Amino acid sequence: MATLQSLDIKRRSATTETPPSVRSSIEVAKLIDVSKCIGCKACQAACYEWNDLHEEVGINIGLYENPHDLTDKTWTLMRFTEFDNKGNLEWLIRKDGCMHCDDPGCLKACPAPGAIVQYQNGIVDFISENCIGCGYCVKGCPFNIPRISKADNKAYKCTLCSDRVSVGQAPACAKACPTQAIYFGTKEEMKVHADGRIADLKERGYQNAGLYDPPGVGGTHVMYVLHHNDQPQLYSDLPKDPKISPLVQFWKGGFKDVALFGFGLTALLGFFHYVTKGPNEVERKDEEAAKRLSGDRP
Amino acid sequence: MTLSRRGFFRLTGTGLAGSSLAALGFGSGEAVAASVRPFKLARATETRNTCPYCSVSCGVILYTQGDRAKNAKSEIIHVEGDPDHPVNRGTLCPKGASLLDFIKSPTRVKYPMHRTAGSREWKRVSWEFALDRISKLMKEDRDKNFVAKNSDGVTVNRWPTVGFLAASATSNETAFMTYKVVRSSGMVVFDNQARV
Amino acid sequence: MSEDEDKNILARYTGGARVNHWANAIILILLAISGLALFHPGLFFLTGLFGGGPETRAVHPWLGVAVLITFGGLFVRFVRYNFWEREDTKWMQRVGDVVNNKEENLPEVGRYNAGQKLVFWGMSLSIIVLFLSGIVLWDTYFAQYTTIDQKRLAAVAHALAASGMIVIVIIHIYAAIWVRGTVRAMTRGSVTGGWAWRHHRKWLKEEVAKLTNDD
Amino acid sequence: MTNGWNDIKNADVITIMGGNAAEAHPCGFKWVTEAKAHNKAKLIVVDPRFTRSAAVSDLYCPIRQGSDIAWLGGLINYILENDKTQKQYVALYTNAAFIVKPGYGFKDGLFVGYDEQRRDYNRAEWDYELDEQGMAKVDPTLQDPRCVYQLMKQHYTRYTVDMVSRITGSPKDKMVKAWEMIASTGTPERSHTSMYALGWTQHAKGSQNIRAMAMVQLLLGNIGIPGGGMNALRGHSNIQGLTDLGLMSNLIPGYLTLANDREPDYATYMRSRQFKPMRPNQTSFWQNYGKFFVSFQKSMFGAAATKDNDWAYDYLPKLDVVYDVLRAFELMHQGKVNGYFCQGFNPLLSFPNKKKLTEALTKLKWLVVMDPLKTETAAFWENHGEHNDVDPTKIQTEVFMLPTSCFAEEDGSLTNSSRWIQWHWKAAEPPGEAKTDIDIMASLYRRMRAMYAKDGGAFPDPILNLTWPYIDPDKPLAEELAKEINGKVLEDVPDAADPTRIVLRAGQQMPAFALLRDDGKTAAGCWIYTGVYTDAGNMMARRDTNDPADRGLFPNWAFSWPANRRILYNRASADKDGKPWSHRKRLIEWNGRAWGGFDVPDFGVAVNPTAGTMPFIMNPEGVARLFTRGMMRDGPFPEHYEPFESPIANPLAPKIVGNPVARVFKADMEVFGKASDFPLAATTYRLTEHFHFWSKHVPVNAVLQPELFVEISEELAKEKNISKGDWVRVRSNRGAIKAKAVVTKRIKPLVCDGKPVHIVGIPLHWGFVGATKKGFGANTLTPYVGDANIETPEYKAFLVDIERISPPVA
Repeated sequence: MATLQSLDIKRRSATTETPPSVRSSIEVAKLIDVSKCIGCKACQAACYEWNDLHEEVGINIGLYENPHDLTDKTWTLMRFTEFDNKGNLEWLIRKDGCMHCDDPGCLKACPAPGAIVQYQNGIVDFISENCIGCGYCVKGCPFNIPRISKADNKAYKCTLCSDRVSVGQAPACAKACPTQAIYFGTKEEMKVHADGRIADLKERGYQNAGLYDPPGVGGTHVMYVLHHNDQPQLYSDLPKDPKISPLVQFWKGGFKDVALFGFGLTALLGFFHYVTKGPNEVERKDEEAAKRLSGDRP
Repeated sequence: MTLSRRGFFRLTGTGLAGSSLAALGFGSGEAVAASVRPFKLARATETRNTCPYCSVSCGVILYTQGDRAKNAKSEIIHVEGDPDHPVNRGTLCPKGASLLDFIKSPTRVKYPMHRTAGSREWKRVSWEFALDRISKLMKEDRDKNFVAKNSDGVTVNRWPTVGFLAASATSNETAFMTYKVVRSSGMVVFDNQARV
Repeated sequence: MSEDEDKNILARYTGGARVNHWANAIILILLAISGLALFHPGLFFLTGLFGGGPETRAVHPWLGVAVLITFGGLFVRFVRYNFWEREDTKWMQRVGDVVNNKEENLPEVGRYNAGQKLVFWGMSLSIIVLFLSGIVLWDTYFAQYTTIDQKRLAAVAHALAASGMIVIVIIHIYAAIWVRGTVRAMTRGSVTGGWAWRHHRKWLKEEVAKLTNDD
Repeated sequence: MTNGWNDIKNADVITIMGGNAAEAHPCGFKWVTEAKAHNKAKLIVVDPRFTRSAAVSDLYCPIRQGSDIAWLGGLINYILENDKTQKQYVALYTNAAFIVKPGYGFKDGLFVGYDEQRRDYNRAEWDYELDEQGMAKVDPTLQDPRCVYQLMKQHYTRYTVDMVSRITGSPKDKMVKAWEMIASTGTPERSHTSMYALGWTQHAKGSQNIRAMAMVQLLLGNIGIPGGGMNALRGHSNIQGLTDLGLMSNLIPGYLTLANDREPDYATYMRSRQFKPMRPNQTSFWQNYGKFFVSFQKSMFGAAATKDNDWAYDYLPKLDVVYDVLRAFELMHQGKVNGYFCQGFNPLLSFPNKKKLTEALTKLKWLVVMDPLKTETAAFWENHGEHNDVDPTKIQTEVFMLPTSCFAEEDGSLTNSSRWIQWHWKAAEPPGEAKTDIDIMASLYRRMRAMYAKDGGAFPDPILNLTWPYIDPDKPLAEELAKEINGKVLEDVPDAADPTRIVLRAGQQMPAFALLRDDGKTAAGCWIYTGVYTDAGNMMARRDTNDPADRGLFPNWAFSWPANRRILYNRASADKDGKPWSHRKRLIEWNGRAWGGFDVPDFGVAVNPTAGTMPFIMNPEGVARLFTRGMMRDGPFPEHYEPFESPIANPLAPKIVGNPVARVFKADMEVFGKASDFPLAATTYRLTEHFHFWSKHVPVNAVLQPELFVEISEELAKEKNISKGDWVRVRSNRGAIKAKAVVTKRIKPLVCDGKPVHIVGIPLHWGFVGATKKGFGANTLTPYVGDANIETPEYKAFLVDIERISPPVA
C-alpha cells in the first residue's frame, strides 16, 4: 500500500470494506476553464509524453479532434463544438478525460479488488496489475471514459498524474496549459478561483456562466468553468446531471448480496426439507408394483 | 472528521456490517498492492534550454538519464517547461510539449549522405569525403564565377553563383559563424527565413 | 449388482446422454464459479482456481460458449419430453404434496414431472439470456457493437439470469439427492422399476407397453 | 516586438489582426489571457477565419484576406473624424506637424511620381519642405493644409464605413464596434497593443499593413507605453537573431546594410547612412553608423581592416540587386546558380510555387542540406508518387545531406521576438555522426582557406584575412563566438579629457555599444548585441526572475537588445517634461537630473527633456513618422490595393491590379489566375498542432493533426456538394492539391463589392517526409509575388477553385 500520506486510499474496488484510515489528506482538483481554452492540445501532447503513450497516427475525418475518441493511449482529448449563439459564433473546446468523481462509477462496477482505488486526495486511479480487463468500469462510468487496451487487456484512463501529485507536482496537462485554462490545486482553492472566473464571464455577458461540479456523482476532482453552465450538453455532450446509472447501482449495489443470500437460502431450504421431510425413497411395494406391471420381464 | 453525505450512505448501506466489523477491530480487506507509478525523473539530470520552435522562446528543462558519470551515456528522456522562465512559466504548447519526440524523431539524419547526379539512392559517406568535396566544389565555382569588377569598372567583389539559405532556428553563434564564412567568400545570394 | 437382483431395471439415459449431461454439468459449475468470482467481491478468491483474475475474465465467456453447446445437445435430446401437459398443471396444483413426500395424491407422471420440466425450461431460458447478454458484455470481441447503455442492461440481465439459473441448479441437485434412486439414472443410465412406478408411473406403463408390443 | 511578451498583460485592448497568436504562439498568448483575467482587457480578433484566438475573444470581426489596409484606413478615418487621438502625443511625438513638399499628391490610387514601365515611383516629392538650414518646416497647430496631419486626414476620408465594409466584407456593426474599442485607448490611462505576424507580412503590401496599424498606435499614443506597441510575433525561435545578425541578402549585423554598386568607396557609402538631424536638438542616432561599421569590419578582418584601406571596405561584396530568396530561386530557375546551401531550412515547401522550385533545384549542379531532419528539399529528387512526381534519373543535381545537432545538443543563444537573447545549454550528444552547424561551417572554411593559401584563386584576401581567434580552429566554441559578437577592445582608449586615464583597456570585452569607436580601436560583431558577454560574464545566461512592480520587464533575466532595454521608445511613455503620461502606465521619468525608472531609458540618460530632444532618437526628425517620406517604395501613406489574385476589382481604384510597385517576375505574372476561372479566395496558415514542416517529423504532433485538410464554409460545401471528410481537389493556376474537407461554421462567405466571396483555408504543414500522412505542400498553389519593400511572398491571398473527388486509391 502506498505510504505517502497524500496517497492513502479512501476506497478500493471490489473490497467489501476499506479499513478506515487514521490519516486524511487534502482533496485536490483540476479546474478546466473552458472559456480560456484555446484548444491547442498542449495538454494532450504533455499527457502522451509524460505517460509514455505512443498513439497511432490516424487520418482526418473532417474534424479537429485527433484521435477521434479517447483510447487506451489517449487519456485526454480536446473536443470541439461550433455553437451558433444567436448569430454569434462560439467555438466551445472541452478537454475530455476522467473527471475523478467523488463517487466513482468505475470503482463501483469494478469486480477486481484493488484494481481501482480512490486516494484520500480524490484521485481515482487504475492499478493495472490488479486489473482483469473485464470492462465493467466502462459500464460503470457516467462519462464514458475508461478504455480497454487491445495490447494488454487492461483498462486505462487519466491518472490525474498520481505519480506527479504524489511528489508534489501538478499533473502534466495542467503544467503545460499555456493559458491557465487548466489550473491545479486543492479543491477548495479551485472553487474560489472558479468564482472569480465566473464573475468575470458574467461581466462579459455570459449570464449562465458557472462551475460544473456535478452533485450526482458526489462532485468531481476535475471541474469545468463553463460559459453556458445551464447547457453542459453543448460542450460535446457533457452530461447535464451525471450519476451512476440505476442499472449499475442495482447490479453492483445490494443485488449481489441478495443473490448470494438467495443461493444460500435455497440450499438451506433443501437441507431443512431433507431433515424434516426426509428422503423420498422407493419402497418395496413400488418395486413389486413395477414387477407386477411388467410381468416377469426383467 | 466530518461525516460526508456519501460517508453517511456508506455507513448505513451495505457497508454497515463491514464498518461494524472494523469498529470491532477486524481489519477487513486484504492489503492488495496499490501504489502510484514511481516518479520517473527523480534523479534525472536537468539542463536548461530554449524551445527551438517559435519566437516566444519558452524555457525548457531537458531531463537526461545518467548523472554525467563517465560510464553512463547521457540520454534525454523527458522535456518539460521551465517554471522559472518569465514568459512561459513552465507552460508549453503542443509542439514544445512533444520536443522529446522531435529530438528522437525517426526521420533524423544520423550520417552524412550523398546522392550523385542521376542516382536513385543515397549513399552513406564519411565527413572527410563530404567536406572535402563540398569545399572543392565551392572553390571551383568561386574561382570561375567571382565578379571582381562590374561592367562600369567598380570593384564589387561578389560571388553570385552559389547561394546560402541560413536557418532561423540555429543559435546566434552559429549564425555569426555562418555570416563570417559566407560573407568573406563574397556570396550575395544569402537569405534566411525572415522573409517567409 | 446383487442389489438389483430382485428389481426390474429400466434404461433411462443412454451413454451419450449421460456424457452430454455431465459435460454440461461440469462446465456449468466452472462457469458459475468463474462468474461468481467476478460477481461478488467476496468470491473473487475463486479466480485463483482459474489462474487469476484476467484468466478468469478470459475463460468465463468461452465456458459460456461451451455450456451453450453442451446444453444445446441436452435440449435437442430432451425437448420432446418437456412439453407441458394437462397433468403437469394438476401436478403443480398439488406441489404441497410433492414437498411432503405424499406422491400418492399426485396424478401419474410421464417421463418428466412438471418440476423437472420447469427446470428444463428455466435452464433453457436462462442460458439463452445469459448467452445473448454475455455476447454484449464480451468486450474482447464485441465491444464496438453495442452502446454503453445496452451493455449496462446486459450486465443486469446477465446477473439476474445467472442468479436464477444458479437457484434452479441448486434445486435440480437437491431434487436428485432428495429423490432416492435418481442419481443412478445419470450415473448408470438406468432406474429401478420401483423408482419409475413411484415417480413416473405413466412413463413406466408406456415403457412396459412398448416392450409388450415388441413381443 | 517593440514591447515584449510579458508586457501584453498591461494592455487594456488587444487586437490580433494579421496573426493568430493563440495557435501560433500559445505560450505568448498566455499574456493576453492574463490581461483579460487581471486587467479586464478586451480582445479583438480580425481574421477571415474564426480561429482559436477568436474562440477566446470578446469581439470577432471577419475580414476578407488582403483588405487589412482598408480596414485600418477606416479606423484611422474613424479616429480622426471622431477626434479620438491622444492630442499632445500626436502633436509632439509624431511628424503630424511637418509640412510636406507641394509636389506631393495622390490621385486615382497612385501617389505622385509613378512610372508604369519600371513599376516604380520617383519618390523625390514625398518629403518635407526644408528651411534654409536644412531643417524641416512644421506647423504645431496642425492647421496647414500641407502638414502631415491634414494630408493624412484627407487621404483617409475616402475610407468611409460603407466603403470599408464594401472592400473588406466586414459587417459594419462589428467593425465599428472594434474601432470604437481600439479608439478608446487614445487616452493616457489606457493602452492598446497590436499583435500581428505573417497574416500581415505575407502580402504584396505586407509592410504597409503593419505601417497602417503603427499609424493607429501613434495617433492613440500607444507606442513606448506599457501594454502598447507594435508587436510582431515573428516565426522561428531565432528569426529575430538571424535578422539581427544580418543573415539577409542586404544586411550587415546590427541592421547595417551592404554597399551597392553605386557606392564605390567608403565615403560615398557613409553619405547615405549617417543621417543628420532634420530638426533642432535631435539625436539622429544613426550618426554613429561609422562606429558600428568599423567595429564590425575589425571584428571580421582584424588587422587587415585599416583606415588606409577604408576598413577593408572592398572585402565585402556589393549588391547590384537584392538577392532575396524569391530572386535566388528565379536565378536558379534561369540556370544562373550552380551551388546552393540550405542550413536548417526547407525551401521546397517554404517558398511559393513548388513546381517552379523543383525545376530550379533540378538546374543546380550541387545542393548541400544541413539539417537535423531529412527535409523535402534534400529529397527533392526522390519520387514520392503524386506528392513529388519526379524522375530521379533525369535530375543531375549532386546532393549532400549533412546531419546537424539540434537545440538540445549544443550550447548557444537564441533571440526571441521580445529581443531577449537567452543562453541554452547542451544536454546530450547528437545522434550518430551528427555535428553542430558551427563545426561544419568551420570545417568548410578551414578547407577553403587552406586551398586558397596553397593554390591562390579569385580574390583570396577576405578569406585569408578572416579573423579566426578560436582555441581549436576546427571546433570554435559557442562562448568564443558569443564574445566575438559582443566585441572587445583592441587598443587602449584613453579618456578624451584626461589622457592618463584609460577608459577601455585592450583585451577587455566591450561593456556597451555607446563606447564603440570608428578609429579601429574596438571590434564588435554585432553592435546591438554589445553587452551580451562582458567582462562580468555571460549576460544571456542570467536567470534572475525579479520583476520590480510587476511591470513584466524582468530586467535581469538574460539580455535584451539594445542595451538590455525591454521596451523600445520608452521615452514616449513620459510627456514632454519627462513626467509619465499616467501613473498606471509609467515606465521611466526625469527626476530633475537623470532619467530613471523600471526600464533602461531609450534616451540619453542625462538629456534634460527641456532641451527639446524628442523620443524617437533613431529618426533624424526625432519624432515618429505618420508620413514616411520616401522610405517605403509603395507610398508615404498606406493605401489599399487588392491582392494580385483577387475576387473583386479594387473599389477605390478599379484599374489598379495589385500593389503597383510589388516585385513580380515576368513569367510569374503570366501565371496569375483570374476570378472568372478561380472564383474562391484562398489563404494559407499554420495550425497550432504543428510548426511549419518540422513537427510533421514528430510522432505526437502527427497524432494531433495527421492529415492535410482544407477548410470551407457550410455554404460553399453545399454549393459544391462537399461533406465533411470528403476528398477534394483545390486548384490554382499554378497547380492542384488533394486534401480532406473540413466543413465549418467558422468560415462564412463575405459580401464584398456586392457579391458573396467564398473563402478556402489551406494549412501548410504537410509534405512527403515525416510521421504524418503524406500530403501536398500548400505552396503548390501559391503565387510567386513579393512585397514591394521586403519581398515577402503573397501567401495569404490568392484564387482557387475546389471540387469533390473520389478518394485516392491507397
